[in-house]
Amino acid sequence: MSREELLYDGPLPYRLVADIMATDAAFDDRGGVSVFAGQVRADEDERGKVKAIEYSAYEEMAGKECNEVVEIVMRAFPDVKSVRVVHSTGVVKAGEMALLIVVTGGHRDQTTRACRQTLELLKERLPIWKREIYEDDTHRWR
Amino acid sequence: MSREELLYDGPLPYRLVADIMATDAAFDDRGGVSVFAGQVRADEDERGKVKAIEYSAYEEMAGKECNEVVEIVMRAFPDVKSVRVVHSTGVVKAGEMALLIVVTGGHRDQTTRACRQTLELLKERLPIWKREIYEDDTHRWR
Amino acid sequence: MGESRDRIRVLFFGIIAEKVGAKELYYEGVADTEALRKRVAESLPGLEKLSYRISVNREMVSETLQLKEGDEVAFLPPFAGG
Amino acid sequence: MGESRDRIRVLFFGIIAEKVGAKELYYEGVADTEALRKRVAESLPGLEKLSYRISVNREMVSETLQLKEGDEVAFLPPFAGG
Repeated sequence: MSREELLYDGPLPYRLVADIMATDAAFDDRGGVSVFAGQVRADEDERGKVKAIEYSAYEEMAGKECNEVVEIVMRAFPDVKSVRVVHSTGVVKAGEMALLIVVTGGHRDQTTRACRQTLELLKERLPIWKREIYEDDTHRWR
Repeated sequence: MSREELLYDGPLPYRLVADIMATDAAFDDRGGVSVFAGQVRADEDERGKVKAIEYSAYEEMAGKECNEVVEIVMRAFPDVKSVRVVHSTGVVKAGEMALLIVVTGGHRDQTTRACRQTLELLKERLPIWKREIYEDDTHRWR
Repeated sequence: MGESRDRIRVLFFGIIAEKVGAKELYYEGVADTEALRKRVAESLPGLEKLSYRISVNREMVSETLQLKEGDEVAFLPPFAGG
Repeated sequence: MGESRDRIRVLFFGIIAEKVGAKELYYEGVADTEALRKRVAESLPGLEKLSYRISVNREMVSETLQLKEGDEVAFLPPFAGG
């Protein structure tokens, strides 16, 4: 998985899910496809409401870490046939998609667990940062 | 969820995933979307390879059972905001999608677990049957 | 229990529909689900060897239930959706 | 340890980039990651209060590592992707 595939400028369009499934899942050995999409939530605190998040990445390292995560997951779940990850950089508004994981495999048990494990490992390991932008245009690093 | 929403004649197109996400997930309180797609696998046994499955349903009861499953899941996972289920009837070829579950909610933990629980409950409770069609056009009920 | 004149709608699914040769039949003179099982078995020898459950008006039933005019009974092989 | 003349490329991310006021700087005369931390702290008072890790050539490091010409060091605040 190259860094071009991992990072995407701006919010991820929903049709990307369909496009990736058409590419990765349309094979006769794929009984299950598990997907997770992470979206920006308009959380509220004392400062007001989050209207967007600006993501920045250490691009070269993110690509390497993502490759390693995919390798770990595919070793742990031999029934899994593919793991695809796409993450936004730049500004993503509340209600929009910023992360997409698509796992295909033979059976539901491993695709479901592999999708969750991919998500948790990416959260630990992807060198990506977010700056929450509030409705009053102030911001906060998370 | 009406029976019209649950059952779909033929293989589910991948764009349906994008369409449902655009309808159910594009809200600023949805931090997570978990999807499971079940597909027909070309399993092989002594009789040869499965080339398609023909699904039939007790339509009215399937709608009722699906509604109950969604209610159970939404009660169990209060962070979940929507659960959508679509299941094929009729002939679906190997490599094509026959079941789609889309769960939206605030956070990843509950959408992930709710999606899996929906899947397991549907397998137990949906009055749907499948007839495997082999490459030599013989069939077997499952 | 006397013979009932009530008309009961009976649905068959999956392998049972195939073996009965019908998806839907109407029965009269069946007072309860146990009597219905026996009547269906007359047209489908070997029914008792098939694995199936029964629903009445779209609810699964496990014990014998009285049947009345307008009831919808279904013979359900093991589910295989998903 | 003597002063090194090797040029080290240093990348800053997230809140550290904002506070340093740069995403990328070159340093000379830093023999190892510990010396580099001190040099960066000169232009960013309070660095030691920020939570961060260091990578060298895109690998996380936890102990002090010698630096040489062409190395790429990055100051990484806690990750927040996903």
